[in-house]
Amino acid sequence: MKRHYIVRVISKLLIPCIFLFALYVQFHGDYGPGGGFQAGVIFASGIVLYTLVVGLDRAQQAFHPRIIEILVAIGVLIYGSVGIWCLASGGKFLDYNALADDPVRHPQHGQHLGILLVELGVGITVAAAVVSIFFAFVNRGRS
Amino acid sequence: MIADHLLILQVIVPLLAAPLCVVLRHRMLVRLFAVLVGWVVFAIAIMLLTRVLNAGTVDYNLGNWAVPWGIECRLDSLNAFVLLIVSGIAAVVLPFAPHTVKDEVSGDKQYLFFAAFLLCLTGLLGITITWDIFNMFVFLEISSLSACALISMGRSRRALTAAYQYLVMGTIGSTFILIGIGLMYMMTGTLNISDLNDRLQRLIIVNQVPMFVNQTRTVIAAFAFLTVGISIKLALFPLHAWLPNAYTFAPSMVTAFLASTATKVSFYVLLRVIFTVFGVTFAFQSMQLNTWLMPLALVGIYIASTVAIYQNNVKRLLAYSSVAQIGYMVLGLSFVSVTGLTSSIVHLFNHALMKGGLFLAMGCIMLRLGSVQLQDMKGLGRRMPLTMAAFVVGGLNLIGVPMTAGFISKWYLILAALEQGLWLVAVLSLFSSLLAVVYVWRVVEVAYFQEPERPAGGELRRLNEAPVSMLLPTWMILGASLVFGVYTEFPVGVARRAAEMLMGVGS
Amino acid sequence: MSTAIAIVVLRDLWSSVILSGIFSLISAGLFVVMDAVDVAFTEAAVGAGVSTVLMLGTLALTDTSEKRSDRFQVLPLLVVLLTGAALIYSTLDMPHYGDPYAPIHLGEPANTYIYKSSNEIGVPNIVTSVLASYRGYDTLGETVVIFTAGIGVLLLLRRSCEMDQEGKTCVNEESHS
Amino acid sequence: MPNLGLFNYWVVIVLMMTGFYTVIARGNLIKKLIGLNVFQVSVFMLYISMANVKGGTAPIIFEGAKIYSNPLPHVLILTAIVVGVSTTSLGLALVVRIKEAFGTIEEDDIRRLEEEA
Repeated sequence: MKRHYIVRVISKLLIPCIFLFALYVQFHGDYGPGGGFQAGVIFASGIVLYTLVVGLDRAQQAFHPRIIEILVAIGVLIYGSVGIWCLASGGKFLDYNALADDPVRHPQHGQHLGILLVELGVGITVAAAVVSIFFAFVNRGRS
Repeated sequence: MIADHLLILQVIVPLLAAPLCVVLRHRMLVRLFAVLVGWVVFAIAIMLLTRVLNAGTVDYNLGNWAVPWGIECRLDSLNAFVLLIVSGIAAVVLPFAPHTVKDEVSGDKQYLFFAAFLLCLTGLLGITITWDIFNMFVFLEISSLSACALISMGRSRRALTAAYQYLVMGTIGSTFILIGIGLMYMMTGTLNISDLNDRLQRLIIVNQVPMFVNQTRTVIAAFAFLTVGISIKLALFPLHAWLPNAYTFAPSMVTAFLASTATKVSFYVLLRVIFTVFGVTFAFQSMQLNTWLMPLALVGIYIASTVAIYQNNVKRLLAYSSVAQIGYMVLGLSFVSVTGLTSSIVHLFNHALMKGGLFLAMGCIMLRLGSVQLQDMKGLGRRMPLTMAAFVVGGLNLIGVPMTAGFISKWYLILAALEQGLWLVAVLSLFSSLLAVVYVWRVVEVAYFQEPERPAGGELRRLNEAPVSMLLPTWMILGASLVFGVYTEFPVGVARRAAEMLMGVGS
Repeated sequence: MSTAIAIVVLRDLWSSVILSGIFSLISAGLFVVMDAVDVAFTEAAVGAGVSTVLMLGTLALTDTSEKRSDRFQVLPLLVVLLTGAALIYSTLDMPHYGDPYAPIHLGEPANTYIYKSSNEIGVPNIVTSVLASYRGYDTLGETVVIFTAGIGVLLLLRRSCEMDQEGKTCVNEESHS
Repeated sequence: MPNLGLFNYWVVIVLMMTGFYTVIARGNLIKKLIGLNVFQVSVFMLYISMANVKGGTAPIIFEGAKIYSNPLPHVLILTAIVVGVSTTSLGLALVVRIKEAFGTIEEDDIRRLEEEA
C-alpha cells in the first residue's frame, strides 16, 4: 500500500468525512432517517477503510482490539443502565418520561434524553462489534 | 420498590451481567460472578412463582406504554413454571462449570464463554416472560445465536459442523416464525399476544359474514408457518436433524444446559402459540392439529428410541432419547385435554431434571475418562461409583420406574389417553418404555458387568471420582427428580393449573 | 429478481457474493420506493456493506468456487414448492398492496404511533420514536443480538493469546490455570 | 383483475423460495449462507410491502403530509436486519473454522470425512 499515493490521499480525505457523516447520522436520527444503528455501521466502515489503507497492525494500534471489545460491552451497558436509571427515577424499565425534570408537563424532555442515550449505546455497540468481527476475520487470515 | 420490577429484572440481570463479564475479564471473577448471577436469577424466579401462585398473573408494561403500543411482559402459572425450570437448571449448571470449561475452552476465552452462556440464559428467560410475539422472536435469536457459539466450543472438530447445522436449521426455523408473525400481523395489526387472540377470534367469527369471505386463509398459512418454525426449534420428530449432533459434540455443560432448557422453552412457545394466540377452537377444530401431531409424536418416539439403542456414543444415545421424550410431550398436547396437557407440562419439568442430571453425569465421565464411547466405559461402575449411580438414577427416570419423577409424567400421559378411550395409544406409549429399558440397560451392563480392558501389559489407569463441585450439582438435580417422584403435589399442582388455564377451564 | 436467480445458478462464489451485495442494494432501492427510508438505509449499509465485506473476507480464507454436484435432489425442490404454494395460498386473502383499509393501518397501534407520537415523544421521525421508545425493549434485544454475534465470532476466530502483542501475559495465564 | 394488487407479494414469494432453495439444496456452506441472506431479505420485503399505503410518504412527520406508511413494520425489520447480519457473521466465522478443520467447505466432502473418522 505504500506506493498507492492516490488511494492513500483520497482515503485520508475520505475517512474524516465518513466519521463526520456517522456522527451526523447518529444525532440526526430524530429528524431524518438514521439513528444509532446506521451510524454505527458507517463509523465501522470508516475504520475498515482505515485498516485497508494503513494495514492491520497500525489499525490495531489505533483501535486496540481489547478496547473495541470493551466498547461492545459498554454500549449494551449504556442501554441497560438507561433502563435501570428509569427504574431508579421511579418509572418502569425504559420509561424515559421518568428522566424528565418535570415528567407531568414536559415528558418529551425525558423522551429526548432517553432516546439520545439509547441510540448512543446502540451506535457504540454496533460500531465496535462490526470492527471487532472484521479484525477477527482479518487476523485469522494472517497467521 | 424492587418487588414491582422483579419480572423485568429476571431478564435484565443476566442481560447486563453478560457485558459485565466481558469488562471484568478476569477468569476467577467471571466464574464467581456468573454463579452469583445464576443464583440471583433463580431466586427471582422462585419469588415470581410464589407470587403468581398466590396472586395470579403478573403484568409489566415496558416503558410504561400501555398495550398495544408498548411491549408487555406477563407471567402466568405456565411461564412462571418454565421460568423456574430454566433458571433452576442454570443455577445448578453454573457451579458445575469451572472444571469442564477449563478442560474444553482455552483460558483467555473463558470470559467470552461465560458471557455467551449468560446471553443464552437471557434469551431463554426473555422468550418465556414476554407477551409480545415479535419480542419473542428477538429473544429466540439471542438464545439460538449464543447457543450456536457455545456448541461450537466442543472439543471435536465435528462440533463446528454441528453448530453450523444448528445455525442454518435454526435460522430457517426462525425465518418461518418471522413469516408467520408477518402474516398474522398483516391480518390483525397487532403483536401483543392477548390482542392477537382477540382479533383473530373476531376474524374467525367475521368470516361467516359474506363481506370477508374466507378472510382466514392468510391466518391458516400463518398458523402453519409458526407451527413448522417452532417445530424445527423444538426438534419435533421429522425436523430433529440438528439435535443429535449438537448435543453430542457440544461441551458437556452446554449440552446439559441446552438439553434441559432450550427445547423446553420451544415447547412452551408451541403451547403459547397454539393455545393462547390461536385458541383451542381454531387449532384443533378448524385445523385438526391433533390428528397430525399424534401420529408424528408416536412415530417419533419409536424411531428415536430405536435409533438410540444402536448408538455407541452415550451422549448421542441420550440425545436421541431426548427426541423421543419431546415426542411424549407433544403426545400429551395432542390429547387436547387438561390431563394430557398436565402430563406434557409435568414431563417438561421432569425431563429437564433427568436429562440435565444425565448429561451432567456425562460431563463427569468426560472429564475423568476423556471419552463417552460405550466401549471405554467398561467397568466404570466400580471406577466412578457415584457418577454411575447418578446415571442409573437418571436412567430409571427415563424408563419411568415408580417412585421416580419419570413415572409421574408417564402415569398422567396414560391416564389422559385412557380418558379419551385411546387404548392403542396408551398401550403404545407404555410399550415404548421398554425401548428405554433397552438403551439404558446397554450402558448399565457395560459399566457394571464388564471388566475394563487392560492395556497390553500395562496397569489400568487409576480414575478418580469426579470433583465434588461437579458431583454435587449432578446429584442435586437427580435428587430433585426423586423427590418430585414421591412428593408430586408441587409439579403436578402447578402443571394442572397451567393446563386448566390453557384449556380455558377453571380459574 | 434475475440477480437472485443468478446467485443460485452461478458456481463461482466471488460472483455470487458480489451479486448478493447487489441484491441487497437493489432491495434497499425497493425499500425507498416503498417509503421505508430507515430500513433502506440500514439494508444498504448492512446487507450491501457489512455482509459483503465479511463474505469476501471469508472467501479469502476459504475456497472461491463451488464444487459441481451432479445429483439432482428432489426433496429440497418439493419442500420449496410446498412452502411457496402455502405462501401463495396465504396471499389470496391478503389486503392488496397499498390498501389504506388494511387491518394494520386501521385502528391501533398504528394510529397512535402516527398521530400522537409527536406529542408524546416529540421526535419527528416516527420510526425512531417507535424503535427507541415504544418498542425500546426490542431494540435492547437487538443490541444484545449484535453483542452476541460479536462474542460468538471472537470465541470462534480469535486465536488464544493473540491479544497481547508481547505474548507474555497470556503464557503466564495459561500456566497457572 | 382483482388480484393485481397481490402481484407485489407474489414476486416477493418467488424471491423467498429462490433463497430457501439455495439454503436447503446447495452443498457449499457459503452458498447456503448467501441463500439464507436472500431468503431473509425477501421476508423483509414482505413486511415492508404491507406497511405501504397508497399516496403515503415515509413516516417522518413534516408539514403538508397527511398519510404516512405504517412505521411499525419498519421498526420490526430494522431489528430483523440486525438479527440477519449477526447470523451471517456467526455463520461465516463457523465456515472459516470448518475450512481450517476439514480443508473443505463442501457439505458432501465434510460428511465423508466425518464418517471416516
